[in-house]
Amino acid sequence: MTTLTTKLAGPTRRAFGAAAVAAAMIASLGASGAAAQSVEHPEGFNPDEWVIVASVINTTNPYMISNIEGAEAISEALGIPLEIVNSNNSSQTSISSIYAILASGKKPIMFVNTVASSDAPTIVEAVKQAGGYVTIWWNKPDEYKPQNVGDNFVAFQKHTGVDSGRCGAQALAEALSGEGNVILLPGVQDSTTSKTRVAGFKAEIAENYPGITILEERPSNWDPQLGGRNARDLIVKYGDQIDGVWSADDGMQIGAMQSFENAGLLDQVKFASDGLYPKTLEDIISGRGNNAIVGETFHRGYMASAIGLYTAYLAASGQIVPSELEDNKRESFFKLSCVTPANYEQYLQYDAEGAPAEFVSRLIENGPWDTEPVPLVGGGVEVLPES
Amino acid sequence: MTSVMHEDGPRGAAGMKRNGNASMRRLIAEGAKGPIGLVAALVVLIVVFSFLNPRFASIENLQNVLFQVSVPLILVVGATLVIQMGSIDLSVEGIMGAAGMAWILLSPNTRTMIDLGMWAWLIALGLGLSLGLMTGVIYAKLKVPSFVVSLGTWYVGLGIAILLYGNNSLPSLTSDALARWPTGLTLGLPHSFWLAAGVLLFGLLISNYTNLGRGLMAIGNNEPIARTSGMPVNVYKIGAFAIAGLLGGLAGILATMQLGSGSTDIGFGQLFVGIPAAVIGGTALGGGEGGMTRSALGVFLLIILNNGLVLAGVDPDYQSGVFGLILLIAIIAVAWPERGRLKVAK
Amino acid sequence: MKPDAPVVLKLTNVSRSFGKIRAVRSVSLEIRKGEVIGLTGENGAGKSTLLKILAGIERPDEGQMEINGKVANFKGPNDALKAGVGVVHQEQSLFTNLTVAENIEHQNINHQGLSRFGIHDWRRINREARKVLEKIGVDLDPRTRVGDLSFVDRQMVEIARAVSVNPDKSGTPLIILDEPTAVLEQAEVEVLEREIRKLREFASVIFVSHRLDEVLRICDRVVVMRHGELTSDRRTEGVTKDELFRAMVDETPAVATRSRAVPSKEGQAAIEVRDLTRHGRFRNVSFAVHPGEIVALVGTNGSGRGAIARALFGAETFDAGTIEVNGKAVSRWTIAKAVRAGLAYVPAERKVEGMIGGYPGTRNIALVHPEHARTGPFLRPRKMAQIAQEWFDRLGVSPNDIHQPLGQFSGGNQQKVVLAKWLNNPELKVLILDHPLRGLDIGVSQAVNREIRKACDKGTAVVLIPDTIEEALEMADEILVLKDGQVSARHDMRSAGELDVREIVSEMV
Amino acid sequence: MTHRADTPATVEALDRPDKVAATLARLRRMASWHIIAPPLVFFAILLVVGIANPAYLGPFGISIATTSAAPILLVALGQSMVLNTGSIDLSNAAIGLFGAILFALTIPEAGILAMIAVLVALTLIGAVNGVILAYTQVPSFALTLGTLGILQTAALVTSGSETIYVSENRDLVTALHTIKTLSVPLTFWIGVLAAIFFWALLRFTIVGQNMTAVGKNESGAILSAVPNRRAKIIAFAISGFASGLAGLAIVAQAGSASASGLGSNLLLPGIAAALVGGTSISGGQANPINVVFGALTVAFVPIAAQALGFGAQAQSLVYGVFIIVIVALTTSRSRGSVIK
Repeated sequence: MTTLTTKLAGPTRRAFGAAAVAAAMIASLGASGAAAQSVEHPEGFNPDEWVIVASVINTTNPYMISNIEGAEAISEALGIPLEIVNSNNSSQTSISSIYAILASGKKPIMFVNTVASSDAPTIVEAVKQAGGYVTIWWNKPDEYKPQNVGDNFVAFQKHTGVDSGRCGAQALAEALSGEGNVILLPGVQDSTTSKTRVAGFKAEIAENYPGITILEERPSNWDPQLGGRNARDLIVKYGDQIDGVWSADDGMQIGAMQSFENAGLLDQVKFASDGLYPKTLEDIISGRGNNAIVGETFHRGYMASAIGLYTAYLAASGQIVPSELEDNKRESFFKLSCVTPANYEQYLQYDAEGAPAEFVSRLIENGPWDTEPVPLVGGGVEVLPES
Repeated sequence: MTSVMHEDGPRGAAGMKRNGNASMRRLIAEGAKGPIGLVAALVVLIVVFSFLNPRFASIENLQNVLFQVSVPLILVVGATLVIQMGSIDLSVEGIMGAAGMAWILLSPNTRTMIDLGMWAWLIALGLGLSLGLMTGVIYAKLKVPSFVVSLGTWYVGLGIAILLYGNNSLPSLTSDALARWPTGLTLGLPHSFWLAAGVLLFGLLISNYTNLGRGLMAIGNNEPIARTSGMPVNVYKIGAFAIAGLLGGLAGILATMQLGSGSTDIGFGQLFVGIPAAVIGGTALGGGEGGMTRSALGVFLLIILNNGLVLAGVDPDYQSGVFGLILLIAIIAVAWPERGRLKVAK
Repeated sequence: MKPDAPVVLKLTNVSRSFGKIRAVRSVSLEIRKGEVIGLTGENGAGKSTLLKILAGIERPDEGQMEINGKVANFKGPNDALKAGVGVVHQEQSLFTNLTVAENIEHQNINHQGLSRFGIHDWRRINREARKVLEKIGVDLDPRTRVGDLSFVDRQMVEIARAVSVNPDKSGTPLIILDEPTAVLEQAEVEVLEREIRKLREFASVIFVSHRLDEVLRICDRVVVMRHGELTSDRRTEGVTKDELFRAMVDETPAVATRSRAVPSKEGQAAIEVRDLTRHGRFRNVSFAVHPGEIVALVGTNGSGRGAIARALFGAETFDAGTIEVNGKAVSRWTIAKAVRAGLAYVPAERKVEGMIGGYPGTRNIALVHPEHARTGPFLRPRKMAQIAQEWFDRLGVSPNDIHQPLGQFSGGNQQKVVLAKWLNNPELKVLILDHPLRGLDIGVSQAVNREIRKACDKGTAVVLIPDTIEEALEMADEILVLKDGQVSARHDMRSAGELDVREIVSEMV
Repeated sequence: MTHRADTPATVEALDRPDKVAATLARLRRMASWHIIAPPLVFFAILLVVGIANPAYLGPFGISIATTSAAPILLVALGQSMVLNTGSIDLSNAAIGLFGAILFALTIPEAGILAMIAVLVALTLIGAVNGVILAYTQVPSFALTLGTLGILQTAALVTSGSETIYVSENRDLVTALHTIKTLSVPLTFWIGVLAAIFFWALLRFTIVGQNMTAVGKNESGAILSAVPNRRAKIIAFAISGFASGLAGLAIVAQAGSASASGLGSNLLLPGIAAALVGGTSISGGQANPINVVFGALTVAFVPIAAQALGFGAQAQSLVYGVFIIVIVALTTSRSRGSVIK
């Protein structure tokens, strides 16, 4: 990290100065969030030429909604107008809409939560042509590297799925005190995110918890209902053999928990998943089903979009030169924390009113790569552990 | 054939007395007698799956299957009415989304403090109904192919659901009574299924006992004649879509209850259960054929197929493939006897 | 019928125009209770429009219509029904997937207490239907699906439905039968005539037909239309076919004579069948047709003629026996092979099976034998048009527009094109005709028969399933009478002396 | 099906030989609304958007409209050929996606050769659909739904549930997307060529005439010795081939392919495009040229919604309304016809 600061020192000192002021200002305003622009742009950067674009997969998934909040906060802080792209779960729509925005003639500072890995190249090419800067989150083909594409593809960023899987595995295994049978509900079969999480989970179990048996895995396409339906079928299939359920995201877990509750088994089964949705948080707090939820991972959509957009902004305003960054900052992994009923309180603050704005101000203060609770922890192409 | 009919009992007064129920019986029989192949396929599946995994034949699984069957069963009633008149309704997923979302936001939930109780139902159902009406009117009055109108309604419904959802947090039921109702058992069968069974009965009555139902069959059989013989064709058409919309709304509510929380794509994938079920059941997309009983059988075939594949532990990667393959075999088995040189296959 | 019987229908100067064409020109007509009126005229003379006006499907531009003394201006078919006008349409208009009772009653269901709040009272519906069926003396179970009925039975249901209309108690129902006999067999026509006489007792009847002798037999009065006008309206006593015919068309009828070189039975048969059998349809049918010969298959609807025709053409399979074409026994017989061997088939169901309604004459004609207008896989539009034009001119198809979708032509002209489609083949060996004259007026019928004879003279063998026995007598060299799928009699017209209809009918039933 | 019940108007009117009227009728037929509507509608929308943002009227607008329309167009063309025979192909998008994966897998090694081989294979898959339909006479809706499932599995398995990234010969495929003539990518031009080809096929060849005949009235066609089975098989084969081209367009655009990636939901847009392009849902009427505009319209709607500044959440709603309105404008309604 030291290298990081020194490296940053040059180009971004001015920004830090400004950020300091901003921080002070926010402090005075309280955590209610910054209403006005809080950053002064380096000369040569005319905000009127730019537009901030956040492309999300849909507008109803809590994570996506959080993505949007982050983008709104950034756009306020930078005083640059925001355009939201709703992909409606379709790569084609996503790409078309992005084209449409590029048509406005303004240069985009863009964050894209890709529907599928294969969208990344197309979108990046388009942005490149429009002279904008883009950060891609979560999905891209491994072989398609920012370093080879150029400065317009500022970075690819994600929280590693393997860690997420390991979090879930530990929590679940510990809760079952190392003994028991679990079922897995992965997401869409060919989604990298899902595959890495599953790999992480299996690896952790294989390495440290020989007593845990994985009965079966049923991909549930991130769909709560399908999660619920598969859970029902598996309940019939294994009856009360099932001691634990791990889902690749909270959406499917919500469906699964409902099924177990309906089957009257909720009290005897432990759940772990990824994302700590508000609903999940409620369940943890209320201790639903004899504290059924034992493990979660913490990361927030607004943090992802804010980091992504801010990185893109720094590149756009010439405060960083992507090609000069080390690889970790072109293909970056950000920290992801394991949440358990024991330690969840410390994360409540990040869901408080105005939390996104507050995070953004700290982001602008510390730069994209070391803002708690999601500093940069590594990078490159995520390697699946052997299990 | 006529001779067969005569066997039903002596002509004259005696015969007359039983007419009413007799024709009812016959009409239901009409519907059921069709797909012997389908029933056979169903039996074969059940036998094979129970062999692969004994638990398949268990009471738990029966309840499980009936629970899963309920939503598509409700939908297929509407779908069948529409298909019988030769049209098609693609809008279910959208309508389910809109109605489901409206319902949960107006019922005790984690997001809105509103609880309209019964009114929540009425409003949600009304939403479904009006979407159906919209489809019907545009189709019947503006003469736009139902395929496209309902495709549009699909997105409209979805849009409404999304707007209702806003960018707020996921609403989930706070009333345990509601959340538990679908799985609650009466006479050993889940409430969801009783509801669906009721709807199916309603469908049977509509299509066998009412001007509307019979009119739809007539329209599907020969629309120009229906018009020249003074049937209110447009009214019936709109009626069919209205019912389909209403049931779509009901299905949306039930699905939301089953899930315990609201989701804009609560109807995800339902379209490709309902219509295939009707088609496999022998309700020709051309119209004028088929019946509720057959469509219901179709639904059971599809759901049991999916459930059986999971219980048999088929590799997820291959699930949709095996599903498709068995579906193929099933429909071919159904269609094989009716092959003929001059048969028109669409 | 008493002359002072009340007037049921009174038309005064009723007219209806479509664009420039005046389909019905100031028609005035009076029908009294219990009268049976024969309405005849060539296709396109305006009959169907007049009927549509009476049935409330079309509305007159001018003139006035009174029914049972009340001025009637129908807004739609329903009003006509309420007023007591029942129609049996030319093409059967039953819902084959509904029951007999429903078909008979569905027009009353809404205003007869047959259904309350839109809910059927099956018992009453069936009872009402049964009443009607008994009224016209037909023995059918109202609960039968119409799709399962024979053709005649369906026609009876049609009539029953027309009869079931209920004029506001006092009035007399007006029953319109539009070409009811076109699709019926000799024996069945007689049944129908009985029906009509029964109807007379409580209704007035308008009986539309091209078959003048029927009209003369059945009706009290006969009305002739030409170019939308009434050209003759007189009592049937003492009227001759020729008089009516003159009122219908401007030319006098060409007397139909078999003016062709009588072909010999010697030499290679164009098509020969031995012991042809299809279980449940026909058994051990054997006959041979030589080039230039016309063999007629007569029999009732159930007699299996149609099935035999289709088997010859490869459209239906057969279980036993052989078909020889030009001396070669066929195997795995299909339509494609049949056509390649020079067979042609004009089906009875013209609109559904005979043609592609959405296609213009050009394409319909090019459909079977594109080889006459192709280069490789490509069609040659000019050549197609030329061929079509030749046929349109030769057969006098009107309108003479080869690009007009065939569905928009009148039945007669459609049939001409269907015929042309098959005749457009120099290699034509065998021509199979299933009711070629169904629903055609005299003018077209003669044109069609002329073409059939021409084909024979060119050495085509013809298998003919005629509408009437007269037709058979007029055209055929040999007549096979079929009964329950078996040949019950053969008449070689070349040797046989005088042969009359009654004899053949007796062999049929 | 829009089968006309002869109205006395036509029947009796035309019983009088009236050359002039006939010629007029023919002219009216040629310039009938449903022929000219599809292009009109597209340009109308383009104009509206153009007023809001002139950039769209320039090459840029054309470029993005055509780019996003290309895969939809190719799928829609195949679909319209199948619809024309009175059937429907629900599996075509899946064929396309499966194709995309095969392309992505094979092109690095075999290049052009792979393209050809895969296209052939996909055409065969389509043909298999047709064969099953023709010889078992099951309803195509259910049949292709079955094959849809099978193809999804095929896609998952062949891709090993991975995103297949084309690294070797990358330019070879992406060129189809990046090379633009008149700011229209090659993939779209391929679509246009295919459209013209299919149009000619239907209009000037015996096969085409037979396919349409089957769609208009199958019984009539059968009894006119039209090889109805062959017609259907060819139609489905074409659908397979066109879907293959769509798969190629997908790979060209994305430079990679995955079972749930780009192209995974082309089915409904494809059908919509075919219908907006004036194809009759129940057979016997198709104009591939107009399908081009149908595809452009369908692809352009979301862009238009975005460009006209509808909120992200309103888009589904807008899309739905657009579809209904557009088709309401483009469908042909003839007197006495039956719309299903």
